[in-house]
Formats: sequence, structure tokens, C-alpha cells
Amino acid sequence: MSELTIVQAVNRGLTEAMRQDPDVLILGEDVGINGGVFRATEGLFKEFGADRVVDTPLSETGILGAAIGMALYGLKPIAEIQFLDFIYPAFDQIVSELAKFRYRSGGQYPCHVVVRAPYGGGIKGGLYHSQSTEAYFAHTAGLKVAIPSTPADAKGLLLTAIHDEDPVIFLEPKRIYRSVTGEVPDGDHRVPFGSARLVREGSNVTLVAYGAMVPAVTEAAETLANEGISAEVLDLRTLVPLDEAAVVRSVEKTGRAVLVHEAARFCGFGGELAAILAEKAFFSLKAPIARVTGYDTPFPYALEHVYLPNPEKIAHAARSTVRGG
Amino acid sequence: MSELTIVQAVNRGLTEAMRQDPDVLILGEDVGINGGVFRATEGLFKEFGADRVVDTPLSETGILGAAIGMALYGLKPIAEIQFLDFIYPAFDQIVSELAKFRYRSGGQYPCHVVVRAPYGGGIKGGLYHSQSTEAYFAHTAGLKVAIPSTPADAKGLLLTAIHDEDPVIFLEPKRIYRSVTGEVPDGDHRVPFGSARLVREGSNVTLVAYGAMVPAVTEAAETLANEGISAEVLDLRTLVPLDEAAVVRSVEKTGRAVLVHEAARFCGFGGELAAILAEKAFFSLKAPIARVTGYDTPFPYALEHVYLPNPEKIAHAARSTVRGG
Amino acid sequence: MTNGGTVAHSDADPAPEGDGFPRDRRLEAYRWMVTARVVDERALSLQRQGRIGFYAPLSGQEAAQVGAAYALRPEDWVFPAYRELAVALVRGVPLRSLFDQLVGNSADLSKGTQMPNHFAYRAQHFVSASSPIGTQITQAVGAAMAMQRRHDRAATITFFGDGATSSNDFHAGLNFAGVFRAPTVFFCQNNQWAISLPRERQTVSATLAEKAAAYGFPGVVVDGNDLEAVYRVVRAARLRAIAGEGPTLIEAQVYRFGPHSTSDDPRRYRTDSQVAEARQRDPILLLKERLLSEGLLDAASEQELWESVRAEAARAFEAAERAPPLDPHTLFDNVFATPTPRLAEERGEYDRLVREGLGKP
Amino acid sequence: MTNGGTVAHSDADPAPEGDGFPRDRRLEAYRWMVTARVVDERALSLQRQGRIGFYAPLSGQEAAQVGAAYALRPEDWVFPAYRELAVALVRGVPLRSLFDQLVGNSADLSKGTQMPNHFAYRAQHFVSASSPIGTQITQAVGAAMAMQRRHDRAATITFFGDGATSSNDFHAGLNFAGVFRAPTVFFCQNNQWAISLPRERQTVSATLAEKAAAYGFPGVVVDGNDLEAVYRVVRAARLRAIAGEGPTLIEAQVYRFGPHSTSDDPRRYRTDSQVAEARQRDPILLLKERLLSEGLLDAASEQELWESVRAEAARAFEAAERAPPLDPHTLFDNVFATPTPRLAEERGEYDRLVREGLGKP
Ligand SMILES: Cc1ncc(C[n+]2csc(CCOP(=O)(O)OP(=O)(O)O)c2C)c(N)n1
Ligand SMILES: Cc1ncc(C[n+]2csc(CCOP(=O)(O)OP(=O)(O)O)c2C)c(N)n1
Ligand SMILES: [Mg+2]
Ligand SMILES: [Mg+2]
Repeated sequence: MSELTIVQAVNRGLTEAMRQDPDVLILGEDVGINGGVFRATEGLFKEFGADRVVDTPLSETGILGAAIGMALYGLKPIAEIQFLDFIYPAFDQIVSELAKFRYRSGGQYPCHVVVRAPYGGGIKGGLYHSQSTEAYFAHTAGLKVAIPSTPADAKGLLLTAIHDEDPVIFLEPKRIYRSVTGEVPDGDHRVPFGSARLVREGSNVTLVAYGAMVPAVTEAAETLANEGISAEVLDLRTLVPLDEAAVVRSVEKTGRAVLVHEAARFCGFGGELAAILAEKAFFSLKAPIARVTGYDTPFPYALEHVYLPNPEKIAHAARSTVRGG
Repeated sequence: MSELTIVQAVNRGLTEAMRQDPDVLILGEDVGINGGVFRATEGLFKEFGADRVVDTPLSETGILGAAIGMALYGLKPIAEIQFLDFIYPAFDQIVSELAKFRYRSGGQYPCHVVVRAPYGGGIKGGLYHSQSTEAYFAHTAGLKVAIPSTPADAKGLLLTAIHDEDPVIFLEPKRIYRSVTGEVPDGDHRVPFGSARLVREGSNVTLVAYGAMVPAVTEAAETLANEGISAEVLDLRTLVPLDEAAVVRSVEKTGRAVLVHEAARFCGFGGELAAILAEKAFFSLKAPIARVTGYDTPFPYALEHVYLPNPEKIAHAARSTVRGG
Repeated sequence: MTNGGTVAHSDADPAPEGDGFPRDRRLEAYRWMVTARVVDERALSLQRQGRIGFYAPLSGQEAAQVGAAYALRPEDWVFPAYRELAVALVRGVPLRSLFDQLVGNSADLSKGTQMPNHFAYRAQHFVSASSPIGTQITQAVGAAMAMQRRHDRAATITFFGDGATSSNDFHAGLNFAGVFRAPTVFFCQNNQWAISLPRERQTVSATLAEKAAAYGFPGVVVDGNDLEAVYRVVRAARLRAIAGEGPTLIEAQVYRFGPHSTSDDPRRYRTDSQVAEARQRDPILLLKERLLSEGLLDAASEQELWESVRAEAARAFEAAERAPPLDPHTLFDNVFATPTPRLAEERGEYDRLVREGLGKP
Repeated sequence: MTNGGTVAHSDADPAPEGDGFPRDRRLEAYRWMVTARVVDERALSLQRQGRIGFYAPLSGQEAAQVGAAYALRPEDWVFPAYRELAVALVRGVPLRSLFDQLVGNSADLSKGTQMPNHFAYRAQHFVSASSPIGTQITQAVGAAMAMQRRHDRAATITFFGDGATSSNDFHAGLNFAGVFRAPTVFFCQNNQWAISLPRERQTVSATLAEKAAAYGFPGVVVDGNDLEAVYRVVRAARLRAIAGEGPTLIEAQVYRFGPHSTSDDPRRYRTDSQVAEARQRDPILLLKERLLSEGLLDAASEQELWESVRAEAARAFEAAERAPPLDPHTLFDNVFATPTPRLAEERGEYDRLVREGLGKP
């Protein structure tokens, strides 16, 4: 066990995987001598060399295309996209190729690439260093989507991703890269996909979140507890596969749901969660399902504090849901 | 009035707009002398010349980038993407640039491009000539999304799109390009954005659809009527702006909703509709909200009849919803 | 040997010695070219009869494809576009397998997931083709970088058209290959058309091959109607690649005789006389003349060859047509290695529908 | 006159006559270069003090930017990346406006929507910059195609870095420009680095300029530390463009003296001595020496110039800092021309929160 930040845990996960398996390699912009702009790959270039920690030209198209080719040949490439906001030049390779290779070849060509990208707001990054567009990937059949919120999960989900057989979009909550610390098991620590984390038990309302919103939701639950409202908190950990059973079970118990993400609301992941609940937990629901999310605007710069969900907004929504406000 | 197919109505809409305004121009692959692979631009090259009906090199990145530059300068470009499946090389220009220009410049640079693309399955097109990924665009703040299902709406929504001040993703249901015909007003016919079409009144259940699913849903409603189930059918016409009021009003009346689209279910547009209903029509809901959609697989080739929603599946879901099955 | 799949023994393994096209395999190569032409004819007519849904003919490009394929070794990997049927044939993919794919039956190795022409044959290192233009180019570079890292003496080759030189992946792929000296052969079949767009309006450079200079490696133009010329340049490029000297861009100049695909009407954008002119340099004609003049072929054996190929193709297609259709449940396979709970649930939902008499296959 | 906005009268309008840099404007140009350098110094220190959130310095690129900007006319359109502050200055954007953007206050014309350095000034035809690398390149080509269609005698110029030559939009933009003979000047500031990646590992071509050949038009290398040389090539390229002769790619060779941005620590990937060597050809030093030798400047006036620029910058920044913050409701503006019902509802939701004492600005 070591006490680590999230970004350190990512670094440990990468180191562990690269030591285990010579087929694991990293490619991306500034991942080598510079150690990544967030230092997630710090030290790896020195330990594993330029052949396994590959600084690429400035082309996400190239990074993903090359990673896919490597994966088809049998390597286990990890592609780092510097910010999720810059993944779009690679979108064609991701949705048309990576997601569909296994399917379209009838299973002849599995294509296992892990795409790591820091995502999310709260760092004063403006429109292009803040987005959470996990819904695009969750909607794309053939991709798995993992989003850790703790150091232990960051390492454990990352190692699971690297050992998976399918493509994984691995989104790292950069806002809490360094602000959240925690104990992380040494060695080959793995956290299974498709299993939500019960952060806090409760009986009046279920708060569902992932990534950087988990600390905000947890804080809201504490506030609510002081007011006599018992909130259950679920951290989804992976959006695909989704632990639907855990979400449904919790809402069957509490009868109320508040769905939280920082992405824009319209057609965001909260929509899927609401649809699942409105179908599968319908008869247990005691109140309208609430969403606390980013607004349907591009991500702002000066006003990001207005845009982002925060513990107050979440607690407020939970209160209204419980009190029927 | 003329009796037209959908693709003819699109062609009339384009012709009308280009005659009205010399700033309107079209660019895309094979749109010129070839008249478009679906013949949507037939005759336009001859009437308006190579300067206004521009055959481009094979680059969607270039098409969108150039269209955006033209729009910034004050022209009204219409970009044709040959199949929606091929829009991804332009995804960066669409989500990072087109959607955000007005916002990020504080309103200094509006950026009005209409992006036309045939979308959807049912034509034996396999993975890459069948997709419905409207949810990606609906989730992207700053884009409007229109999807006609009748010839009159095809022309009317297209003319509204061309005269709008914002970017519009205009998705054309290629499966019913020629199979659906109808009366289309001549001249400058416009259909407002954000106003759903009440296709059929009903009292037991609301069926919500758009594009090529509208005929399927309508057929299901007829089957249901014969069984004594009165289904209301709504055609959304635009996903952004969405006529939430119409959807909520209808479900407040019927108490039941079946949401239909051919895109994959997970995180699809049905999720947003369900979330809206589970929040705003909650107290009227008498049954779980059902979704009839494509499955969460890539779009298949040989098995597309298994994949796609059809009148039987829709009627079945509506029946279960009404009878509590 | 490389990753995973074993390369099936292939009669077509040329194990080329010397620089020229092996004399004793010319007739065999000719047979492949004829086979491709016969498949084209047959497939176009099958499509008209509604027995297959779509087809993209390669007529005019036989020498380019067969010549390139002969220059490869089994351990090389092919990253094709959608028009590389003749490459698949030479690699050893049985005609029957190709037809299984056109039909989308239960024997199709791609499980009927793809439109006709989008082949994938792992045993022959023939990577799954997709429709989006250009995407295979960067992938071929990545696979070549993997070969480098594994110290495998092999190369990748990627096939694409003149239109694809405008794609994002062309730029990224060639640039990466230059920077990483990837053992890749970029094989552009310039058939003069990207659907209706003529080559001159795709880009302004005098040749497509010269675009390689922007990425720091050589580009070569070759007469794509000349089997042996193609063989020589691809072989040289391959040797350069595996010697660690980096990639090569080859532009094989050909002409697309047929429509872009069965959905296309080329008379909208080009004249028959243009096509007739191009057909004077039909690669099959050119090779036939050579073989006749060298005495490797005579009128009778030539006639016989076409007939036997036609018969073989007819048999293979009929077998493919008779194969059982796909089990509808395969719809849910291969999305992931193991289905997610959501997919399992949807499969169950489908089963229920079938049980209730709906959506039957 | 072009679309919409009027070009504000700008002192910097060079109306260049003759081919050389107008002698009577050299001192003015020097002042702009000094201003840019002063802004860099100031912004870096303000960022350290937490008074602005981010900054990307342009030190080392002043001559390239100022030289290029002087070669333009007001009716030309500029498509910048995020480092083109000196171009904005020469175009006539007031220092105060630039600082309003760095601060993101209520006076910022972009309404505080963007990170520092991502400028947009319609009146000066300085198009809104974004972070994604390269996207402005195709847009500049599109605007140039619009100028063609309107028969406006104007050109577009787009600024980008060495790293951006690897982008999709570089390839698509140059190819479109070649095919459509768009009146565009592609101005690449090769500052030798794309964050930590040195130029030699970005691409293998000997120069970046030579990449133009792949698209059928000329590429020119110019010493980007030489104001006048830059002016001459950009002016020539602009004249070529408006004469209908098509685009030009210019590679201005410079060196990035500072960090990539305030988030970057360049010592991780380059040595101080490399930087020191590059600084020997500091463009400001070079021009200063020339002005001194020509008697257009002396030690005293030079000293005075720096001081007055520093004072001006300080005043402008303080004014920007004192400007009122943004009204939080502007969050919901400019998503669309008119808010959709959904946005109106969310705005109302926000108002309710504020009324209930939550999420106050
Ligand atoms: C990204 C993308 N855009 C558009 C298309 C539609 N399309 C299919 S083939 C084709 C032309 C391809 O031309 P070329 O690369 O020369 O290959 P050829 O068909 O001539 O073999 C086009 C535009 C596509 N498949 N992918
Ligand atoms: C598409 C994209 N990928 C990655 C980044 C992150 N990034 C910002 S600047 C930069 C380097 C740009 O280098 P260059 O084009 O030479 O411009 P310079 O910063 O040197 O002016 C990178 C990789 C980005 N902004 N956009
Ligand atoms: Mg072609
Ligand atoms: Mg640079």
C-alpha cells in the first residue's frame, strides 16, 4: 500500500503493466522525455526507452491509427490523448475503426487499445481543456468506458483496462489528479469493470456520479446527512459496462434519484441512467428523477464556477427530490 | 403544390434557396456533375455552376473547414456529407469549431453552416452506410439538429435551416428518400424549428419518433388501433431545439410513452426523452417508459432486419406498456 | 512467425528470387488476373439479379493488385481498401470464402457484418477492410511499427486510391512512417477517379508519388498495367522496408474500367470513349500478348483457362449461395470478447420477441 | 469592403508601396515588437501572481508576426493560432482589449468564454482562435474561397506552428487551396518545438516549406528573425494570392525563447545553452542594431521606448483588472442567436438557485 494521488496512481499502473508485459507500450504527444503534460508518464521513458514510450508527431489521427495497427499485430498499446478535448481528430479511428474491428471481422481481429485522456473542468481551462464528452463514447457500441474517482480505482481500473481484450476509453478526472489522495495497493491491483462502488449507504435518495463529480456528490451527501436526509452515493466507475443492477437496486430502495455529471445535460449520460430507472425501477420511484449537470452551453472560461455542478447544487436537487420541492 | 419524394423535396429546397440568395452554395463530394450519389443535388451544377456547386477533394475535414471559413466571411454554405457514417473526419471541425464559434467569440463570429447528410439503415448498407448517430450532435451544445420524415418537412425544414443563423445538422432519412411521397408546397415553404408534428392523436400511449422511424411508428399505431389501443404519434422534426412541451403534454394525456429510434439504445436520444419525461411528466406516468431502438451493437449487414425497430416491435412494446405486460 | 494466426500454406507464396517476376509463375499470375476479371463480371450480373447487394469491381487494376501481391511474403500484412479482391486471391484466400463474404452467409468469416467487398482473412494476414477512406493507412504504419518492435523481418503494405491521398490518414500515416522509418509500403492505385472526381481535381501535384517527398522518403510512379513492373517496385520497396531503410510510396497508374460500384453510373461524369481508350491498355490484354509471344500461352489454352475459371467461379458462388444463412443471434456476438450484461439482456429481448412470433428471421 | 464588420481605422495600416519594408515605419514596427515582448514579461509575472490564469509567450517570434502583419491590408482576414498577440497589435487591436481577454472580464469582446491568448476581434478581421491545433488552416482557405466568389480583392492569412504541419487541417487546407487556387497565405512559424517535440521529430522533410510541393504551389523559407525579410515574402505571397495565382506556404524559422506556456517547464526537454544560442539572434536585438546603425534610434530613445511601453502596458492591464466581472447570465448567451427553450429554462434554473442563495457569482 502507498498513499498516492490519482495521477501518481495512474503512473504506477502504467509502470506495473509495462514491467509485466513487454508488449505494453505508450504513445502520445509529450509522453516521453517530458513525462506527459500532467506527468502521468513521468519516469517511464527513462525506464523503458523510446521504443516503448513513444513521442509522436502532433496527430491524434496518427496516434490512434498507429495504436490500432499495433494492437491488430498483437501489441498492447496505450494511447495518451493530451486532453479529451483534442481527441476529435482521432474520432474517425475510434468510432469507425477501433470500436468496430472485432465486430466487422467476425471476431478475427480483436483490437485492444487503451485510450487514456484527462477530462473535465474545474481547472480554468475554458472550452478546450475542460470537456466531458463521455456520452459520445458510451453511445458507441464496441467501446468500454472507465472513469476512476479515487487513486486505488485509477490504478485498479487502468490495469483491468490494459488486461482487457476490448478497446477502453479511460478518462482521468484531471481536476482531482492531485487533490484527491488515498491508499493504493502495490503490485497487480485490479478493479473489475461493470461494478459500481457504493461510496455511502443511505435510504432517502440515491446520488449517482462518476469521476470528478464523486467528491462533490459525497460532500453533498454529508451536508444532507446533517439535515436528516440519508443519501446513498454510487460511483459508477465504468459507464460501459454499466452496473445497471446496482443503480436499479439502490433506487428501488430509496425511491429517488439524482443523477450528476459535469457534461452538458442534453443527451448526456444522465439521460441513459434516467431511462433505465424509468423503465426498470419505475414502480419504486417516489419522485421525479433529477439531473444536476453542466448546462447546455459550451464549457465556459470565466464562468466555470457557474457552469459546474457543485455540492450545493447537488444537495439542493436532492432536497427538492426528497421534500417534493 | 407538387407530389414529390423526400429526396426530390430536398432538391427543391436547395434550388429554391440558391435562387433566392446568391450567397448560398453547396460543397461536397460528387455533388456537382454527378448530382450527388443520391441525386439530391441533381441539376444544380447546371443551373448554378461550379462556383456554387463545388465538387471537393475527398476530405470531410476540408469540406467542413472550408464551409466554416465561408460562413465566417458571410456566405451560406451547405456542406453535403455523402453518408453520415463519413462525417467523422470532420468531427473536430464540427464539435470544436462550428458548434462553438459564436460562443467563444462572444457573438462576434456567428457561424452558420448547414451540414446535410443522409443517415440511417434499412438499405443493406452495413456498418458504414447505415448509422444514426444523431445523439452525438444533439449532445453538442451549439448545434441544431433537424430530421425530416416527410417531403413537405424535408423542404420546409431545409429552408428554415438555410435561413437560420446557427449551424444545423440536417439528417436525411435515406431509407425513405424515395419510398415516401407527399404534397410539397412550392416556393419558400418553411417549417419552424422546435415544433413537433402531431402525426396522429391518441389517448392510451404516446409514440415518439423522428426520421425514418416515423412511418414505422405510424404503421404500428394503425395496428394498435385495430386492437383498441389508441396511440398518439409525435414526429419530433428537430431534436435541437426540442419541442419538449409537446412531448410532455402528450404523455401527461396518455400516461405512457414508447420512444423509438434506430440508433443504438445506450445513451441514445431516447435517453434524453425518457429523462425529460421522468422529470417533467413524472406524476402522469402510469407505466414504465419503453424504448424501441437499435441494439447496442455496430450496425450489421446481413442481419439488419433483426437489428432495426419495425412496426411489430413497436406495437409489441406499446401493447406491453398499455397492458402492463 | 508473427502474432497469433498461422499463415495458411498458399500456392501463391512467391518466395521470389532475383529481381524480375519469376518466369515460371507468370501463367499462374495471369490466371489470378483472369479470375479477378471473371469475378467482376459475375458479381456485376449477380447484383443486377438481386443475388448480392453491392459490388465494387476492380477491372483495370488486376496487374497492379496481382503484381503487388506476388512481391509479398506470407508474413507480411495487407491493409486493404474495399477493392482488393485480387490481392486476397493471390494471398491464398479461396474464391469460396470471398463469395461467402459477398453473400453474407453463415460461412462468411466476417459473420455477415459487412457489405460485400469488405474482406477480412486473418490466416492470410489480410486485415479487415472498412468503408471510410484512408483509415487503413495509419493502421498499416502502426502494424509496421509493431513488427519493428518485435524484430520481425516483415513489412506491411496498404492499398488505397487516388482519392484517399486527400484523407487525414494519408497525411498522418506517411508522416508517422517517415518519422519512425516504419517498414510500410504505401501502394496507391491511382485509377484516375474518386467516384466522379477526376484525379486532376483531387490534388494539384503532378504525380501522387511525389507527395512522399513531404515526408522524407521516396515515391515511385509505376505503370500499373504492367504486372512485372509493379512486381519489381513493390519488391524493392519491401526489401527497403525490411532492411530498416523506411517506407516507400508507390503510385500505380491504372484506369477504373467499370463503375465505381454497382450504385454508380459513370456516364454521368465520363464518356465511353475515354474508357475505350483506357481499355486499349487493359492489363490482361498486355500480359496475354506477352505470354502468347513467349509461347507460355496459346489461343486454345487461353480459351480453356477462361472457361475453367468461369466454371470454378460459378461452382464457388453456388456453394456460397447454398450455405445456410446466419443465425440471427450472431448479431450480438463480437461486439466485445464477452457480452456485457446489457448485450445479454438485448439478446434475451430478441429471443422473447421471436418466441412471441415477432421479428422472426 | 467585405462582409459585415467595418475595419476600424488602424494606424498600423501599412498601405505598402514598393517591395521593401517602408523605412518610415520601421520604428513603429520596432515599437510593436517591444510591446509584444513587454506583454510577455508582464503576463508571465501576472500569471505567477495568480492574476491571470494562463499565458503562452511569443518571445522570439516578434519579427515574424509583426513583419507578416505589416504586409497585410485591413480587408485581409487573419486566422490565428493562440500565440499571435503581436499580429493582433499591429492589426490595431488595443492593448487594453487584449488584456480584457487575458482577464476574462465584462469588457472582453469574447465575453470571458476563452482561456487567455485565444483572441477574437471582428473589427480587425482577427478571427477567433481556438486551442485545437490546425483547425484555422482549412477555415482560412474557406474564407479565401468566399473572397474569390465575392470578387473581393483580399486574401486570408493563417498562422500556425511547426507542430501544426502534422495536423489533418494542414493537409486538407493546403490541398483545397491548391485545387481551388484560394487566395491564402499559409504562415508557419517554425519555432522548433511543439511543446517538447523538436522539429526534427515532427517530420522528416528537410524544410517545412517544401511540403507545399505536394499541393502544387510554392513554399518559401524565410529567416523569421528578420522583420524585413518576412515582410517581403508575405507581401509577395499576398500579391500572388490576390492576383489569382494561388496560395503560398511560408516557413518563418524562429525559436521559441520561453516556455510553451505557463504550464510548461522547458528544462525537461532542452538545455539553457540551446536557448542562449538562439537568443543571440533575438529579432528585437537584430532590429535594434539596425535602427541604431541607421540612426533611427539611439540608446536614450531606446530606453525611453521600453519605459513608455512598460508604463502603457501597466496602465492597460490595471484598467482591465478594474473592469467589472462578467454577469453570470452571459453564460447562457451566444450558444445560439436566440436561446432555445431549453437554455431559457436552464437560465431560469440558475436564477432560482441564486435566489435561494446558492451558486452566487
Ligand atoms: C471518409 C469517406 N468519405 C466518403 C466516402 C464515400 N466514398 C466511397 S469511395 C469514394 C471514392 C474513393 O476514391 P479512391 O480513393 O480513388 O478509391 P477508388 O474507389 O477509386 O478505388 C468515396 C468518396 C467514404 N467511403 N469515406
Ligand atoms: C489537436 C490538438 N492536439 C494537442 C494539443 C495540445 N497542444 C497544444 S499546443 C501543442 C504544440 C503545438 O506546437 P506548434 O504547432 O509548433 O505551435 P507552437 O506552440 O510551437 O506555437 C500541443 C501538442 C492541441 N492543442 N490540439
Ligand atoms: Mg480512385
Ligand atoms: Mg512550434
